[in-house]
Parts: sequence; structure tokens; C-alpha cells
Amino acid sequence: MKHLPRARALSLAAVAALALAACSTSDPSEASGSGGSGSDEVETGNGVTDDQITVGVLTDLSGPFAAGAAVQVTEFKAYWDQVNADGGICDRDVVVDVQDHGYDPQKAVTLYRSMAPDVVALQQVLGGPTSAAVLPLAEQDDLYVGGVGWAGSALQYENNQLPGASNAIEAANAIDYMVDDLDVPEGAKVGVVYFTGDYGGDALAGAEHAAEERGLEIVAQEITPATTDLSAQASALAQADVAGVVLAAAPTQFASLAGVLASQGANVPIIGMNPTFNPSLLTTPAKDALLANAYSITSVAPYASDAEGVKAANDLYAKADPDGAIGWEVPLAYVQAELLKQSLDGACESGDLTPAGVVAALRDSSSVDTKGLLPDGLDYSEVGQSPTTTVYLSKVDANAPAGLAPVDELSGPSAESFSYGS
Amino acid sequence: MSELPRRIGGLVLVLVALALPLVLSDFWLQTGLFVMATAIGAVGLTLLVGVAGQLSLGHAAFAGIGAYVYTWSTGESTTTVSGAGLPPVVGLVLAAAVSALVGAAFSPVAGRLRGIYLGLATLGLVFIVRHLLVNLDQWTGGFTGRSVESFALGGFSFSNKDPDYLAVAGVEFEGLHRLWYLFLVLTLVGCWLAGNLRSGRTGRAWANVRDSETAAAAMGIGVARAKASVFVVSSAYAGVAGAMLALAYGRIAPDVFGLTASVDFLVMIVLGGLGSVGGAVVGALFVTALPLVLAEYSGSLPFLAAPGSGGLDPATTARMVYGLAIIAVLLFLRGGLAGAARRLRHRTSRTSPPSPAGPAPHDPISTDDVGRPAAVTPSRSKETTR
Amino acid sequence: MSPPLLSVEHLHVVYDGTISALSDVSLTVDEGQVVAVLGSNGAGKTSLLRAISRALDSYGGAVTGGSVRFDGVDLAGLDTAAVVRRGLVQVPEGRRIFRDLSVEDNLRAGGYTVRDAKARAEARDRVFDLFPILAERREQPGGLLSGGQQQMLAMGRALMASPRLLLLDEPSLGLAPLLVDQIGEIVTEINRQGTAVLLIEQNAVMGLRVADAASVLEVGRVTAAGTAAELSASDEVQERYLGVAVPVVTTDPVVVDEPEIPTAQPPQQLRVEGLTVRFGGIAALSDVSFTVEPGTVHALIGPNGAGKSTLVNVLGGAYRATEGTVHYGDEELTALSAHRVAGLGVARTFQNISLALEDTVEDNLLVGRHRLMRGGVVSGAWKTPRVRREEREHRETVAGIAELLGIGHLLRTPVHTLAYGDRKRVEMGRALAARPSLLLLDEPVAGMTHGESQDMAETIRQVRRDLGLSIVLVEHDMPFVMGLAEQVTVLDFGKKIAEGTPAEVQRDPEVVRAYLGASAA
Amino acid sequence: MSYFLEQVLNGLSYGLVLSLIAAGFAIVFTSTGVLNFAHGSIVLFGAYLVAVLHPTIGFWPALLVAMAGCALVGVAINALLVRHLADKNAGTAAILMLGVDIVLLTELTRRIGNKVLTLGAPWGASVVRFGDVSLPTGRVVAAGLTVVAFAALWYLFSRTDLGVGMRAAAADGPTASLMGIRLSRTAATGWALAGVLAAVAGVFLTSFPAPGVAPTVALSAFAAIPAWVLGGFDSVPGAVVGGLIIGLTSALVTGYESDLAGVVGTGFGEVAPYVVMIVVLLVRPSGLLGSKEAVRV
Repeated sequence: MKHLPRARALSLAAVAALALAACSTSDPSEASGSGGSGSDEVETGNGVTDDQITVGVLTDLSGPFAAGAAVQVTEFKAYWDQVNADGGICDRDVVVDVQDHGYDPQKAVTLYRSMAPDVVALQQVLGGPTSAAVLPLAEQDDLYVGGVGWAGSALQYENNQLPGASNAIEAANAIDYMVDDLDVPEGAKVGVVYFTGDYGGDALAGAEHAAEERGLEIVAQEITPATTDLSAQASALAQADVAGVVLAAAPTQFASLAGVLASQGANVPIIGMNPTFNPSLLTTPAKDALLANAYSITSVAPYASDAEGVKAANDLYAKADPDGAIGWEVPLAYVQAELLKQSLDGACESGDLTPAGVVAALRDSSSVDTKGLLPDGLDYSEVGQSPTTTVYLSKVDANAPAGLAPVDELSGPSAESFSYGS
Repeated sequence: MSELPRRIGGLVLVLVALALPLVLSDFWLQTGLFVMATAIGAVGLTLLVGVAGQLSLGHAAFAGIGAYVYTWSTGESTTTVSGAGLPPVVGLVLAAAVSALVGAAFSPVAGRLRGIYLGLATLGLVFIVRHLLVNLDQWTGGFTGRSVESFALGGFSFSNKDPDYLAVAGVEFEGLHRLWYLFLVLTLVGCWLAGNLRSGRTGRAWANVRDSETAAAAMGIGVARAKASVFVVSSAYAGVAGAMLALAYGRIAPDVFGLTASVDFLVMIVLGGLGSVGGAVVGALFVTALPLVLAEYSGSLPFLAAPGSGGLDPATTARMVYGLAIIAVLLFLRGGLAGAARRLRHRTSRTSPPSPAGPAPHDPISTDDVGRPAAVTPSRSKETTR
Repeated sequence: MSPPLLSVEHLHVVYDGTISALSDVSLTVDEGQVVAVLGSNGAGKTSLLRAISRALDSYGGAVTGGSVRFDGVDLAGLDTAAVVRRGLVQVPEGRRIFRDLSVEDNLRAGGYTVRDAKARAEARDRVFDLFPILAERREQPGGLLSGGQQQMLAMGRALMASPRLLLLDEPSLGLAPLLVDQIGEIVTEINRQGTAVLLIEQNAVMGLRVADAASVLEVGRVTAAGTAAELSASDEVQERYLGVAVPVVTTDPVVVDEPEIPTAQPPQQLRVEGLTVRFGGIAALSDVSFTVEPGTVHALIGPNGAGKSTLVNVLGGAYRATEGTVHYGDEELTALSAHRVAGLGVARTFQNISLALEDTVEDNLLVGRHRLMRGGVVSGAWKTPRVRREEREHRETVAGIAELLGIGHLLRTPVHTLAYGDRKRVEMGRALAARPSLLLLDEPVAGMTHGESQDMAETIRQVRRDLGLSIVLVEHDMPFVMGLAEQVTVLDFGKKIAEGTPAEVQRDPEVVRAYLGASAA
Repeated sequence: MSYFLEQVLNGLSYGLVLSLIAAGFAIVFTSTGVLNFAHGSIVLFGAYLVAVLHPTIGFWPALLVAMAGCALVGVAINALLVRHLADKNAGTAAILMLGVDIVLLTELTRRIGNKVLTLGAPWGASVVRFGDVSLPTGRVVAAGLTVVAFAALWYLFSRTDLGVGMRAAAADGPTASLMGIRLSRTAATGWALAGVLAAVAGVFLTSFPAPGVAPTVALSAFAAIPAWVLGGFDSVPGAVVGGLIIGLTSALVTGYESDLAGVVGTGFGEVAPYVVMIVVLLVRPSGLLGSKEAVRV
């Protein structure tokens, strides 16, 4: 019994020796040339068989974004069903593998590991911290990752596809719009209320750039998602006598901020970033304030847009789930699937339907059109920059579908002069 | 004597753990890495809470410090974040050392507070450390965090490169496989050290401080010193666990080391059975792996609605099952999983008579020390009176 | 003849599944009677009351045999509150008044079960009649009352429920003789108003004076029972509680041979000078001085609440002295923290055993070796050869100590499975393992049977002979002390009232008065 | 000056809401020794009930139902779970409550979805003006109701048998049971009271100036923990004092964030309560109004 530790050491050594004997450092697949070729001329890899293409979705079906994510999953599935009915891609059916990370990076990483060998691309990884955890791994694996959000920090990854303008571009456009159309005078102060993190931080950077261009002064207020009562922030903004507010947060903060500002007599325009508006806000006490002062800037065309693509997306969703909640998620989900489809088509055409081939196809496209779902002429060829400088501006409107009435597509001067890494 | 079968069992487990990468898929390997990393943290915490009776809700703060120290010291400086570019082994040692130092710095606070007061003061530590991690962005990368350099030892990298291709018995050994062995060694060494500490002079001193500070002092044990030493040791464990988590993720952000992580560590050791090193490891397995496995496989459970269809979807069910599992263990298993295992052993081994139910495990949150007795603990003192 | 109001039959009580507290206890209380149960610390008196009030659960105890019937109804299956509602109310040991609640609210809590406002008002008037001082101080928090007033409040609180049977647990504990007499009169008065009383007492004289009948409880068994008059006359009771008839065993002069396990250092002189300890204004010790010569056994005796444990705690460094000094050799103990005191070779045991219950006897004993071992955190974690050797050597040493105490066969047994007497030995062994030159024993035989006490006395003699150390012995059990100590210091109300050899002390009128109450002197 | 005053009023009114939650922690803790990690979920549950019920039965009846519902949930948790723990100690009880919290929060999150549910509170988004300082009406009502709630608690604890019984049970459970006080009943009452307070707090945490019921409300309840701790674990008055201090601290730190950011970084408002808590604990280890007893051997 006393020499058991020694026995253990011996067996360890034995195992080690065995392992060494079985070791090899020359890759057999290199010798056999390009492995995994299909029956046709297209080269294939992970996630593609002779009759099936698997794409992955890592989303949040049990965490804070569960409800909106469910809308998107429904739309994804309906989209690919439609594509498959029309003959599929590269003569193959597309299958979506949806996994739920619950907004937990640990789960996201683990689920990514389990999914990566079986998919040709990740159509979507939802959430800031989760995609921050997954993106570097996917980059190592050369795997396409779609629509992570609009934070500029995601632009540095070659494998990342951003659906429309980044947050900084949105914020810069918001400032431009205030100056050009909302009569905010030069020298005025503009508030920026933003979430701590890449989303808020990126928006702040864009707003600061635009403010400098347009001669405004920024009053910044950082908050967290747990901040649901923005009284203190609103007071501080009212105290500074701001002429407008840019908000990079979530719907609850939008309602609180608009309500409190109005109640303090500060009737200034508030422009919310991408996911900041939700139709249910119009049932809250802040309804009147929102209707009076609130605008929304989105990278994707709003639900109420009459563009062809948006109508297609909405019809598809209405058929898939007639009782489903409507909102900005519908066009977004549709266009993400659409973007991936275009990359898959591109990869198919160039004969390289491997994960790397899909990324290459994405980066080859310098002018993508999406029938008005996203601004035309998206340019994915330059890694590190926003694919477009055009955004959609809507006004909160109780009569419009999903509560947002489209006002304009704009690309302001300071949005166009903004550049990452400068 | 149950020693021999136990040792054989341990040996078998180690051999199995050594062989597992040959058969496991990436999902299971990644899960295993997280389990081993959190297990090290849980072992450290069980020394602090279970053995020495110092309640801490701030374990994740120390893990966070370890993770960032490792990442900063091994990382290269870029335009946005700085790094020291030190060898990974040095980074690992630094992670443990700096966490231990912070633990030592915090121990005077621990000396003043007891029980639940100490627990909630350490809870504050989690928020403060998180605040620092977010704000010191030239070192930490701020809210979005920063990437972690992969581990390397003498030119051999624990990643997919250097050597680019490595196979054992026909199975290609990528970064995950390689990290598995690194983590296995760290975990085994960590458990072995903790077991030695627990059964030796230091562990006896800690346990006595827990049971009665007065009695401990009467035996010549310096109470303040014992508390400081256990804080240092447990923080060092947390630091190593943090570095391991950083390696397992490949990228870290402050949110990884928040309140949830702290509480998870506590759940691990309570479920596992307070004060038991093996229990801490099993608890880590339960708490870390269960949600991952449920998330991965809940889709194949037949009675559930498809994701997004509005019914009771797999993800929600998985989370519920996790919560219910915690409740069930606490309602039905005395002394946690380790206690249940001990009873099972007693029942199966004929040689030892069934021992009467042991004393209720020590309760670090009990307010016996701070004032009124908690009604949940019907004032049963550890003392014996007749 | 109507059935007795309370009848306890063949009652067995066990704590934690292992420790037997009562075996085969039977007694009865008739309507209108006062019955006393006499016994020393640890005899099982409190367990008896808890069993009657159905309150054992919360202390980890359980009735394992026999029955308790009140007014003909078996109480098994009822909870404490139901028992109270039936008119059986207890005044717990140590009063246990609610310190933060006002006197009035304390009484109100006592009348919790009385729903009828009128009955409650009457009960309160009765209590205020009985204890006018409570009416005077009704607005004050209970914690501000003096000891005697607190006892009155505790009794008044119980009387608020207008009980048919009042259970009183040591009402005289820690009270001055005059107050004890007063409490005795109040008990008689309560009884006269029609309430039966079951009185638990260590103070045999007080107990026998007010009671109609009495039982003597010793280590969980009834060893004598009868009318109060019969018991007062009994030699056994005299001997047991007054220590009067015991012949003083003259201890042989100690022959210090080569000790088997030598002490670390030779024992030094312990000098206590003008020691005063106050807790929030209340003096637990005032101006106590005495000297313990090296290598002697020095006993500290006195009634409950005399300040003995406080003194031990000051000697061990657990309490700070308010005034005065304690020197051990050249070192001033009062200036040192507890673990430094231990480092000088002063080891102690605790009145309420303080062991690590989950751990084995061996591990508990090894704790005593702490100060003699050197393994640190780092070397301990890596189990260096030096640490392994040290661990092995010390395990051998504690095995020797365990043999000396007769618990060698229990070394690998977890403490929570041990019987009470063995736990006391482990506690003693742990102190000895520290190789002390001065050993402080706080009630080493409390709760032991006569036979166990005799064994323990023999062990203590042997320890002193073999190890050549000084022993300060705090004890309640007079005969035990008389057979062991060379010098005795008697404390009462925190003051030294006598000092000398056992024989001298036993004859001292002050001591007799302190032990037997004012009227006995 | 009016800006400062406004922040102070904001902080105090928010602090009163926090004190309702903190008092819930304190009452459950003193009556059963449980660190109720599920309290945040119960707060959310109360708000959720009001949001769901108010369209059919009106706001005030919905609030009453929510109070009863939360009380019931608390009592059920105690009776069905806490009392049946395998190891009856405060540590496992706290972890048990974490399990309960996970289950409750998951279900509520699923039900709420990504909607922002509104409470239909009659005061809407209106504000009350005091000179040039304005305060949301909801906050004024909250302050008023909180004062009423604490007055009712004071009456209960000092003037009724049940309350005196609860205090006695909290001070010394075994002795209280010797007085015929059923600890199971005082415990149930404690959980019920905490539930009632949680429902009230839930309504005010989610009505204007907050937009409505969202799962993050359960997190806001965590902000009451420092308030509870620094007031003292077993003290309801301590919870009020703690709530006010924490409310004031967060409001001022947030209100003057731009002036403070250079020193303490951004987002310090979230951390400040914990810093205050640790400092107070170091000076007074059992909180501002917590009872401390001499540690005796």
C-alpha cells in the first residue's frame, strides 16, 4: 500500500511511453491532397455533404434576449425552407442547427466547439459577450460568423459579417441628423447615454467624432443594462441643457429616459440606436414622450419600410407565425439569412464550398444588394471598416406597424468621414 | 480499510482521464477544460469556506485577478492593450502570486468580520474588481476584454500550432487535446496539495479556527495568521483557476468573473459537500457541465417544443432542470454529494459498520458568532453538553 | 385517588443519536405539590425539563423510551406550543429573558397563548402583585434588569400563561443568598395560589426547603427519591452536595522520578494579583489574588456563577482583565493574546467540550501538538520528507498520550461517535498533547458518573506524577476536589472568600454559607 | 442648487423603495435565518402579477393580489423547501434559495419575453413640482406608501401579540417556543411580510421613471443587499437607514458622474453602494443598527 504512489508513477510513465510511441507529427491528410471532395466539382469541407449544407445559429433562447431571438429563429427557418423549396444551394438543402447559449459565454464557447466541425458557417451568434468569446475561435477556424451586432470591435475579424452600418456610423449619422434636420445649433450640447461595453463604446466614439466635425459638445452618461431608472442621468442631461440625446442602450432605458426628460420639461429629440426600440414601449407611461421626441436609427430597414425585401421578409414571417411578435428582428433575420445565402452562392460558384471558401466569398463581395433590406452597395471587401455609411431613420409613430414610421435613409458628412483605427 | 480500493479507484480515474482525449469530441473536451478550471477554484474555496469556515462570495474576484494577470503578463502589447510578453509558465505563477497577494491584503478585513458579514463584504469585492477590470482598459481591454495567448512550454504550444500536426494513436491532438493534459496535471497537483494541506498541521489549525476561535487560540494557533494563510492559499487557487479559465476561453471579459461565477463556486462546494476536496471537484463537474450538457442535448428530448416555437423550449427547460437539481440535492442529500457518496460506501462495504449520521456539516453562514441563532439552525452548538 | 398531574415513567433521552442523557427516569407531581429534582452539573436535569416540554428537538435530542403524561394525557406527539396551551410552562435555565424587549413585552410574549384579553389582564395584575419591581420597570428593556429581577421577570413571564404546572430550571443560579431565599419564598407563594411546581436545583438546601418531595438525579438516573424531609436527613445527599462527610485523602508527597514524557519546560509559579474583570459594568471577578506553586494541583471552587470560568478564561488569555495582573514565571499573561499564552506552555480544557466532531481522536489530539510542530503551509502542501517525518513522530506521541488516558483503541474513531466520558478524555488529551507545564482544567468531571469521576481523578494524579506539571482545577464537585488538590481557593460572587488546604476550606463558615445558603450558616 | 436638491430627493425616494426590499431580507433572515437569494425574483413576480392583472381588475386590486401572491410564494418556499432541507443550516438554505431563484427567474423571463410590460399605475408619467425641483409622482407615492408600510410594521412589531411573538422568536427561538409561540407560524409570517413588501417594492421599481416590468428588475433588487447589510442584518429600522444611505449614494455618484469619472472611472454608481457597505462594516462589524453581542466562551 505504501508503494502505491510509486505504482502510480510507474503506470504514468508507461502511459507516457505508449503515447509517445503512438505519436506522430506528420499530417496524413496533407499527403492525401485535398480531402473530402464531393461527387461534383465543388470542393467541400465541414458541414457540407452531397445533398445537405448545415449552417449554425448560436442564439439566446433562455436568457435576456430570448423573445427577440425566437422571432429570428422562426424567420431563419422559414427563409431556408423557402430556399430549399426553390432548389436549395449548390443542389443541396440547407439545414439550420440552432443552439441556445443563454447569453453565457462559457456555454457559447462550448456549444461552438460542438457545432464547429459540423457547420459550414455560423449564420448568427447573438450577444456581445458571447460573440466576443466565439469570434476569435471562429477566426482561427476560418469560419464565417454573421450578424453579431453592430459594434465596431467585431469589424477587425475577417470572418465576421456585419449587417449594415456599425454603431459608430449610426451615432455619427444621428448627430448629423440633429444638426441638419432638427435644428440643433452649433456649439450646443448633446447627451450620449450608452451601455458600458463595445456597443455603447462604439456609439460614443462615433458621436464624439461627429460632434467634433459639427462643432457640438458631448455630455456622456454611462449606464449598464441593470439601470432601468434613468432619473439621475436625465437630471444630469437636463442640468447640462442638452439640445438632443443619442441613446445606445435597450428599450427599457429608451422609455425611462424619454419619460423622465419630458417630465422635466426637456423636450429634446432622442435618437435611439439599433435595438433600442420595441413596440411594447408604446403601452408604457412614456408613450407620449416617445411619440413627441423619439427617433430610431437602424442599420437594417425598419419593419414598416415599403422596400421589396422588407415586404418579402414580413410576408414570410406572417406565414410562418401568424401570431408572432413583429419588430425589427424580422427584416434583420431575413437579411442575415440572405447575406449568408449570397456568400454560399458565391462559394458554390467559385467551387470552394468549405468554411474558408464561404469567408472568401464574403470578402470578395464589394457591392451587395439586398432589395432594400440593407442599404445598397454594401462593401465587405475591406476588413476593419463598416460596410456602409447609410442608415435608416424612423420616427416613433403609434400608427406605423411595429411603432416606427420610416423617415429617411441618410448618410451624413461626419458618418462618411468616420474611419476605424484613425 | 477502505484506503486500498479508494486508491485503486483514483488510479483508474486518472487513467481514464488520460485516455479520454482519444475518444472525446471537441464539445466534451471543451466542457472538460471548463470543469477542470472551475474545479481548481472550487477546491480553493472549499479550503476557505469548508475547512476554515470563512465564508466568501468573492471567489470570482480572485479568479478574475488571476485570469487578467495571466493574460496581461503573457500578452503582447498592441495599440489598445499592453502586455508584458512573459513566458506562459511565469504568467501562471504570477497569476497565483498576485491573487494570493490580494488575498493577503484582504485578510485583515476577514479578521474583523465573521460569517455572513464576511460573505457579503467579499461580495462587494466582486463588484469592485469588476469595476476596475472595466475601467483599467489599457491593461484589461475594458468591457470587451482581450484575447489570451495560448500556453506554451519550451517551444511546444498548447494550441493548434507548434507543432502544426500532432497525433496520438491516430487521433489528431489539437489545442483542446493538449490543454486537456495541462489542465489534468494542474488539477491533480491542485487536489493533491489541497488534500495534504487539509490533513496536515495547517488544515487542522484551519478547522479549529472554524470550530472555535477561542479553542484554537488556546491550542497555540494564531487565529489571525491562520485566517490570513487560508485566504492566501484559496486566493492562489482562484488565481490559477482564473488563468485556466482564460486559457479555456481564449478570450476573457470582466463579465465572466461576475457575481454569477462567484455564486456558482459556492454552489459547487455546498453541493459537493463542504470541506471535501473530492466533493468540490464533483460539485464543479455538476455545476459546470450540467448546463452545458443540457444545452447541447436538450434538443433531443422528445417532449419539448422546438426552439422559438413559443412552448416550453429546451433551453428554458435546461435552466429549470439545473435549478431544480440544486434544490433536489439540498433537500435529499445530507452533506451534499460527498456525504451521499460516503454513506453509499458505508452501505456497500460490509467490513465497516454503518456509522450513525454524522454531525451536521459546519455552517459558515450561521450567525452563532455574530449574534442571534438562526432558526434554521436550531441553536445546536458544536459543543457537547449533557 | 386522582391521577398525578404530571407523571414521568421510565424516560430515556438520547442526544445526537449517541449520547445518553436520561435513563429510566420516573417521577410524579401531584396537583398543588412542589417537587424538587436535585443534581449537579450534567446530571440531566435540564434534559428532563426539555423532555417534559417537548423541546428536545431543537437541541438534537430525542425521547427513546418511556412516557410523559400530563393530566392523564400522553404528551408524545404534541409540540411545545401545545404543551404550553395545556398549562405546563417552563422557566428555562439561565432565565433566557428577551433582552431587547421591554419588561412589558416580555410578559406579553409569555401570555402569547392567552387569547382572552380579560384573563390576560388579570394574569398581568397577579404578576405585578407578586413582583412589584416589574411594574415599576415595565418600560425598560429586560437586559437592563439585575440578575434577581431577571429571574423574577422569567418567572412572571411564565405565570402570564396561568400554568397549572410551573417548571423552574435552577432559579437560584448565580444569585446572592438573600435573593435565593426570596426566590424560595416566591415559589412557595406561587404554589399557595394553586400552581404545582417542578423545581430543578443544584442548591439542595433551597430545593429541599420549598419542596414537598424530591428526587436526586445523577448522570441521567434517579439515585434517590422521597419526601423532602427524608432526603434532608439522608447521608448520601449530604455527602454528595455538601462534601461534609468525605474524609480528606492526604495526597502523598509527589516523588518526581524521571518523567516518562517530560514537560517542555519545568513549571513556573503562577501569580494572580488583584484581578478584576467587568462585563459591561457587572463585575464577574473583583480583586482576586492567589498563587499556584510549581508542580502542585490548585483547585478553584465556588457555586455556579461565582466567576470560576471567567478566571480560567483570563488565565488562558481568552478574556482581558479589566484590572490586575497574572504572571506565569516572568511573563505577564494578561498582556498576551491567547495563542501566545498557549505558546508559553499553558494548556486548557473547556467546560463545554470543544472538539472537531467530524475528525478522528488522533486528529483532535494532533491539534494539541500544533505549537510543537513546524510544518508550514508550503512544506505541508508538498508533504516534504521533513513534514512526513514530523507528522509520523507526532502521531506516535499522541498515540502514547491516548494510551495514558485509556483511549488508545479509539484513535481512528471520529469523535462524534464517542460517548461523553471519552470525549472529556479526548479534550484532556488534546491539552496534554501540547506538552504544557501548566494545565487548566475547567470542570473535567462535570456530567460524569461517580465511577468515571474516580477514574478521571486517578488520571489527573497520574498525569501530574508522570509529567510533573502544575494543574489549576476548576470544579463544582467538592469531594472530587478534596481528594486531589493541595490548595483550594474558594470564589463566591467574583470574590475570593477562602483559601487553604482542602481540610481548612471545608470547615470555613463562609464556604459553608456560600454553598448551603444564608440560613444554613 | 436645485440640481443637487433634485438628486437628493431622487436618491431618498429611491432609497425608500430599496429599504422595502432590504427590510424583506432582514425579516426573513431574523425569522428563519435564511439569506434569501430569491428575493429579487419575488420582487419581479409581484411586479409581473400587477402587470398581468391590472387590465382586467384595475391597478389597486391587482396590487393587493400581487401582495397576497408574493406572500404566498414566500410562505410556500418556507413550508415546502426550507423546512425540508437535508442539512438545516443557513449555508445550504442560501444555496437552496439560489436554486429557487433560478427556477422562478427562468419562468418569469420566459413569460415576460422581450416585451416591456406596463403596470397601469394611475400616476402614469406625471411629476410633482416643488419649486424648481420636480419628482415623479410615482416616487412621491412610493415614499408615502413606504412610510405607511413601515408605520404598519412598527405597529405590528410593537403593538400586536403576533409581532411581539415574532420579536421574541427572533431573539431566542427555543425560549420563545417555551412560551407557546409556534416558530413555524412566526416563520411563515416573516416570509409573508417579506413577500408583501417585495410586491410593493416591485411596483415602484418598475413604474415610472422606470418603464415597466423587465427581467432585469430582479437584478435591481440585489442593490438592496448593501442597504440591508450596512443597516444591520436583524434590524428593520436599519434597513430603512441603509436604504436611504444607498439610495442617496447611488443618486449622487450617478448625478455627478461626469465630475467624478476622472477619479473613480465611469459606472461607479453601481459599485459605490458596495464600497460604502465595506467601509461601514469595517467600522461597525455588525452594521449600523444590528445587534451585537459580546462573544463569550
